[in-house]
Amino acid sequence: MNFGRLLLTAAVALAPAVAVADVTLVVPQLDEPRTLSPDPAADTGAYAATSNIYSHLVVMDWGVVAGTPAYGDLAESWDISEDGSVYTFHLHPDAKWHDGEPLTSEDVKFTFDRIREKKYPYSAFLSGVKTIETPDDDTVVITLDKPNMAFVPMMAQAAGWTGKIYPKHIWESEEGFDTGPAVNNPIGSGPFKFVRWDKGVAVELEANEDYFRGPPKIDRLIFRPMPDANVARAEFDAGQFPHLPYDYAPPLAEAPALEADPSITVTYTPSHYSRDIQLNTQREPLNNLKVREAIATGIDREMISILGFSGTWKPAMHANVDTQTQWINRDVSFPEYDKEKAEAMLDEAGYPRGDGGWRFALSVTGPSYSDCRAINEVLVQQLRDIGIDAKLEAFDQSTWYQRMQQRNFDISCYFTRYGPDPDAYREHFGTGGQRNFMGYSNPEFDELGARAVTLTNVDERKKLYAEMQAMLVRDMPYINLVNEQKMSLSRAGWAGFPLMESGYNKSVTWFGYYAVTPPAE
Amino acid sequence: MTPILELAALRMVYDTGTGLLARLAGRSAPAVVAVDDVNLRLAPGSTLALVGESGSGKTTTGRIATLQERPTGGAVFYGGREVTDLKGAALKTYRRDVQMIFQNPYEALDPRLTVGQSLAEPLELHLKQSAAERRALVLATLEAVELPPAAAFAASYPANLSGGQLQRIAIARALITRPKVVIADEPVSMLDVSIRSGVMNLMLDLQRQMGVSYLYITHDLAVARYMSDRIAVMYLGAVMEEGPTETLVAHAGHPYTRLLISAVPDRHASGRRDRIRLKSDPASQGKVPSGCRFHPRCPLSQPVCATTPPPVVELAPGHSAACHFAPAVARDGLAAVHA
Amino acid sequence: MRLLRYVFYRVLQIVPVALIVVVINFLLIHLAPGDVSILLAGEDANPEFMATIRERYGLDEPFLQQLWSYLVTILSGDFGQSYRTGEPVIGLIMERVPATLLLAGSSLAVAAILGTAIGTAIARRPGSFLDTAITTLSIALFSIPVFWLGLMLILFFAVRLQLLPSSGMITIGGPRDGLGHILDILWHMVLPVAALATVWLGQYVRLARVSVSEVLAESYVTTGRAIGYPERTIMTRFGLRNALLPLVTVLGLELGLLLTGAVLTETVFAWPGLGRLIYEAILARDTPIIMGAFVIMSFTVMIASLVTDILYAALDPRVRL
Amino acid sequence: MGRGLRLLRGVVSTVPGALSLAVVLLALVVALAAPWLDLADPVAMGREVYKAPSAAHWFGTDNFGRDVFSRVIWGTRVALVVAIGSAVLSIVVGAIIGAIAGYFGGLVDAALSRLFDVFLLIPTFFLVLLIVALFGASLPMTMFAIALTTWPRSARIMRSQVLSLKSRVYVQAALASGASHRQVIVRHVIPNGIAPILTDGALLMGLAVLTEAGLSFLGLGDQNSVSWGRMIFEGQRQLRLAPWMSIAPGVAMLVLVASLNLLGDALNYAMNPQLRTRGGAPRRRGTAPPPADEPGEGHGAILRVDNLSLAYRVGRRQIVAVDGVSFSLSRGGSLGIVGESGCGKSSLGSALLQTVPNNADFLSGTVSIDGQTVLAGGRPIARQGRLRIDALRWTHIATIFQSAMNALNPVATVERQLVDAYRHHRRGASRAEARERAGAVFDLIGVPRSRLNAYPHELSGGMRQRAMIALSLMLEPKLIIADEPTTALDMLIQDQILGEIEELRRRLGLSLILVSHDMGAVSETCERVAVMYAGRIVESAPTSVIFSRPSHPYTRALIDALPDLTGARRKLASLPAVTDQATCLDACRFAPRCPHATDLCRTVSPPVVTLMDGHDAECHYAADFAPQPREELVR
Repeated sequence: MNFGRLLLTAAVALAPAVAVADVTLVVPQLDEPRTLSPDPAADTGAYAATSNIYSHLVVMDWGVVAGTPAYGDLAESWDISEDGSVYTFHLHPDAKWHDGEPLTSEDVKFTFDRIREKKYPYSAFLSGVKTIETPDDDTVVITLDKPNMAFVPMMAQAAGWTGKIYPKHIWESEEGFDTGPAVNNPIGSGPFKFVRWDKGVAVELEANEDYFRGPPKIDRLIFRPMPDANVARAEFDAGQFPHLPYDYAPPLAEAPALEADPSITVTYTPSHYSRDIQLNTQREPLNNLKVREAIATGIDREMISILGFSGTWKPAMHANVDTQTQWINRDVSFPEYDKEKAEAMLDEAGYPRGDGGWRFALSVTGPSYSDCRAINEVLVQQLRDIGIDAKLEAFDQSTWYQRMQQRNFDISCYFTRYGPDPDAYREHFGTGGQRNFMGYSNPEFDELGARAVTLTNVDERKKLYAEMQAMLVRDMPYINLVNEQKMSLSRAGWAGFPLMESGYNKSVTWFGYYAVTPPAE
Repeated sequence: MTPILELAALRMVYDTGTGLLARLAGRSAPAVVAVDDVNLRLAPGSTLALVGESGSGKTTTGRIATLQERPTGGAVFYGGREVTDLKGAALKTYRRDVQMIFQNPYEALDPRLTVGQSLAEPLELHLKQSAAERRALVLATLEAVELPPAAAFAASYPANLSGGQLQRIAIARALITRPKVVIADEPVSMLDVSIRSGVMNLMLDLQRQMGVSYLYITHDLAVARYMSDRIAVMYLGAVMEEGPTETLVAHAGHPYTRLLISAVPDRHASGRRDRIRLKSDPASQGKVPSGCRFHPRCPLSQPVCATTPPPVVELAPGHSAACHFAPAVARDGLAAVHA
Repeated sequence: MRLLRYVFYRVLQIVPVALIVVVINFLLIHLAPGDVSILLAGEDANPEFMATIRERYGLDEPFLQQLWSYLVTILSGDFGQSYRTGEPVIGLIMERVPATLLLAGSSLAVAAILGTAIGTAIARRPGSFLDTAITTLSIALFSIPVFWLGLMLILFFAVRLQLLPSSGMITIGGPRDGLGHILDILWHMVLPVAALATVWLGQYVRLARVSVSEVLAESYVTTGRAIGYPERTIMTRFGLRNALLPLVTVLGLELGLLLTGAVLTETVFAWPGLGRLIYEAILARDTPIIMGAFVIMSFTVMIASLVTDILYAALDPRVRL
Repeated sequence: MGRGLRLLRGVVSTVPGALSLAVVLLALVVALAAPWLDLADPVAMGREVYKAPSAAHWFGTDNFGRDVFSRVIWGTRVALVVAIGSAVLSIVVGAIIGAIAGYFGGLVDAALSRLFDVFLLIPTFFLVLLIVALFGASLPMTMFAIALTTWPRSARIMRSQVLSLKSRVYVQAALASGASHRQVIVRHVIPNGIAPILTDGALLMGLAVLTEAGLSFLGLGDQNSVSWGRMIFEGQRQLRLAPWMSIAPGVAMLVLVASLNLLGDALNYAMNPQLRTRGGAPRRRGTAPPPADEPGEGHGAILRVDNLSLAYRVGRRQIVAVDGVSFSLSRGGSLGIVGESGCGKSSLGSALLQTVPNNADFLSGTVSIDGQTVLAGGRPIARQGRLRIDALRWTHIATIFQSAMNALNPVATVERQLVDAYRHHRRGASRAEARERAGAVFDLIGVPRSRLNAYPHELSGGMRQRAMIALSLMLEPKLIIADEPTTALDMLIQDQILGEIEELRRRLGLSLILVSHDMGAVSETCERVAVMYAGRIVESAPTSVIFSRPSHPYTRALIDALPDLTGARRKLASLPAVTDQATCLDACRFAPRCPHATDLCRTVSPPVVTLMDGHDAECHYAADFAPQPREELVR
């Protein structure tokens, strides 16, 4: 008999007077937040909690794979001018701050202005904004300097991390979003209100009964930093929390057993991400295209899929993922695995096997996600098989990210995003793109990307994006490996988690728990 | 006649090594005066016995004589030359001439080396000889210390030998370089009674043959009498009395010497002696009593003894004692000064 | 009075040791590859922050001056800020101490009491089959990597049998106060304490066995037997009483080892203590926390050894000289 | 070389020692031979993932389809590289620095010792962790960091070795005979001092393996080598699917580390064999019921010993320490038992008290104390499960032990020990009564009562011995056995205490057995003397008789070997030393050393010859020697 259950039974037996018990949802997350103000800097630990505390202008969740590129959060709806350069957002009239103040268009303008002024990460998605106007409390008019078809989808997709709307009356007097008492005592307008943050233990939120979409079904939402997947898994098994996010997905080899368990719901969610490797094209010898091609030829994706993902993540041969049926160019592919050929290419590139059979040494790194770790393990072995003295280098998430930004790496596992709008290519591969750590710079590519985003005709856009994909395969700053497919677990009866279809378009963001419903009594 | 070895006004003070911290904490121990103004002369070919209890400074005196330790004050003369600060080759030569025998025979030899190897060591250090010459000398010395068959002993390891045999080998090692002086520190005290006498006799025989001088350190006055020509009695770092052996034993002028004599059981009669009850147990080296250092235990102690250090009184030529009442004690023994 | 003086003396002795620990830490930072200010400030720190750090630690000053400032900073309890959270290290560490104390303390109590009992029991028959067997077993026990033992316990009791919780200190959403809370914590403690205590048990069995049998060989024990005390009295009044002395000393000296075990155990069982903090700091390369933990642990061990020494002095009249 | 072999024999003579040595050697062989063994490539990945152990994969495969068995074997290599690397580094550095500290002493030593202290206090694992975290994780760095934290341990051992060797006579002798410091260190100090460091090396290796594993487990291991710690780290995530991934390397590590620790232990025991069996509680011996024909309390001699034999088991050998000893002691009488080291006199003392060590067996003998038999036919007498000797202890028979330094419990005051003993035997006696008695006893022996509150270590040697005497007198025993009560004391104190014992005996009418090596000490204290040689009483007689008419050549030699302070100086007699005292049973055991031995002595055991009432000697020629004056016998 499980002791916890015993306790619970005892508690229930002893307390019949308590009418309805609070519904508490505990969610594990990998990292501890640095702060609870996520806009000023990358802070992987802060996104989940703040996405439930703050609201956003427009948002997106995993429903994107079902075809919805973006939907409104604070914005009930929006109009786009004919030429695609003026966006008029109509805000939800009932939206209120947690301190009771009404939320107005001024708050949106204030937040966006400051983001642009301080060059916070979200400013990348506001770069084409010419003016922000607030004709009335519920209307925000954003004028772009040129048409941008990706404007709303990209804002929506980035809102999962940053682009929170901050209350003007709290922050106006502060220098930036990283100073003042509200940094770690956030006042938002989202479905949950901040209660407390026990450092190292948990961030605790409670239901916002005045939420403009109606109160959530969860009374208490707790985020527990838990760097260790085993622990998270054990706690899930022990019934400590009903949902095991994909970050903690157990080894895929366990899937059959889990699926057979009636008390567990296994959810697979394809995504618009791939797993790939970014190559630092500014470092010897990866600056040599021949070397990159040889590496691409030396990689056995099938083996990666089998060893890393029990064959469930399909190899990705093109410069896109399978969910992006509309945009994917299946005519250009990365080279097929051919070990001998890869070796020959390296010989040709001027890197014959030397001392100890090694051609050259390089390090392989990646984020701390278990899928990247698995890929790297296999990858290192495959690289070593073709005579590259590859070594693993592991860092925690934020350190890894810093090093990527500093372009202090050789090869890194990465997760390129191809949706919700194909304009994402520019972010990854455009010169100076936010996620272009490879140092890839191709003016032709940049030019095509810039043009494609302004086109309102879908077929024309498609053609340009096909061309861009061909360039990526040709220049090979990155090598696509496998299609991502999220696996997450939940206890039977629970619904509305962001990866579940029941959560699509309702959960608010990738990290949103607004749509979650507990099992019926 | 020039003494072969002379210790003049020797003084040895040990700083007990308490650090600054200890002193800050008030834990400093006073310096230990191990040897306090000791004057001794060893005539060539003779034996001087240094007698005393533990803490009397006799062993320290011996170590200074071999220059294993350098005195804090005073000087060591060898053959009339001062050697106190000898270094280098001169010191090595001195060491060849002044050897030492230690108390514990069981640790006397390196357990990893054969007896032959241990004996050859001083030869290798001091004499340029062929291996054959060296071996011949080793065997001859083993014969000399009455350990036949010499070859078998030379090949054996210390672990297989008895205490008596080991001490004979230790003596052999000390004498193999033909030294002029041997400092022997309680060489028989760890041996069984029936073995002791053999070792003592051996030492006497060798002295007769080689003319070596002994500084013989012992706690046992009877052993001292058996071995020596002269005796010096030490107590808490200082010499209490010194004189020709028989004179000193028969007419001791210091109460301490008298007490030592009375404490030696008569091994040949079963008669009972009258024991004198001592007033206290010995003081530690750390705090030497004022006045006469023996006065707290002395049965004859008078007020003057607590305040004034006694002079060295010459009782007869070559016989002196450091006691206010030395002549009386020499004459009447412990009955001398009854209040 | 003499005990007081002894205490004073021992406290004085700690000072240079503590200084050396801090100096070692300082040297490590300076010998480590990379700019010290980056190390202290974090890699993405902006130039202004780096400048503040350089000023605070006086990094532009001569080496000895730097050492001095560092000493002053550390000894005033300022261990810097965590890279990840920007929190003062000292606070982060202190928050975690109670959990570690609970885990390590309970394990130590179990191991020390049980180990001393078993060790004393086998010391009664040195060289017997039972003695050899248990001694060998106890050596095997303390040769077990504690984290591995933890995993095995989880595998068996939590995964296979589903009997006990495998991690954490409390049931989330469980009772937060009263008896229920205490029971809940106790329930979570079973496996980690079992792992830690098992390994330490080996240590204590052996220690007790060695020191008790050493004491039993002393002649005052023979005196006790000749006086006619029953063997039970001999064991307690003579054997254990005297054998406890070395045990207490070793307890103080081996605290570092014990803390090591605690850290690894906390890692396996996600026990929210110091070890867990260190583990997370390692994952994040949060050097200020690792360094702070090292210094604080060193100080802890020093203080513990001080306490055991004083305890020893109180137990053993011979020490107070 | 011989010593090494002996050590090896000592190690393999026990099961744990032999097993651990075998495991360590096997690990070495496996590690060296790994490349040539027919093993799967430890890093080669394959499609066969998560396969349970089978014939093809003995320990199964991991999540990448790698062969776990092969990885464990290759992991041995990493483990041993780390272990040997850090141990060697630690020992070399530690030995040199330790030797410097120990040899030069003074300030150098003080400074270095303080440094060792620091490292003793530092939680070293965290230092290693810090170093590896700061400088990057790699095998050489790991080894370096481990050695950095363990060298003080080697240094400390070397230092204490050097300190003890420095005062060793052969080192002093070498120095005194003119050898230089360097010569002495190279020739004598290092070769003799290295053994314990090497022994400790086994423990160091175990520690290093565990440390490396701990680091790997925290993710600070060398990312790119197959180490056991890393395998466990990786296996942790696969615990449900493939427990063998973490079980196999864990077991391997456990076995290797345990073997290293056991080996260190066995080496230690092989060097100090007595450590293994020392101490312990008295074992139960077969008992016998009280005989019917005993005189009973208050009747007969105070002590009667008949044909008492005691033997020690040492390894497989049996050493007879007391061999058929018979004597009796009249009430109020005193007997000195005299003999040289190893003659069995102390064993006899403890046999009478039944405080013999566990490896001693009573072969035969009957002992009765105050008319009550406590030993019959070599079996302790017990009634209703209680040993009879226990009832007599301290109330009838008490003892004064050889080394007073250790004969008193160091953690209790003298008074506490006296009071405890008193109240243990006088049930119902109040603490105050017991205190009063203790004070009275102190008065009796002339020690101020103020000293009662002292701890044993606060007393001088003489005082401590007096406290022991006081303890023995607490229950007014009828018989006291004093075993070398003055041996470690200075001459004047020795003399004092012997005098005090004698006086007390007379005053209190005690019976006394004084065990001593000193004929002289005994002569003045005891009425009778028994001389022991090789486990037997070879002569016993009233004291005056034994000095005037010694009838055994050994007795004569003992008397004549000691110099006198009175009379003419005469040449002392001496006996030859004999290394091996074992002689055949059918002979006089003194024959090999006896200057008068004849063929008869070497072939026939001598009878006990009674020369007069109360004077017996065990010699074929006792009757011939008895009338001769002493000096003439000895050449």
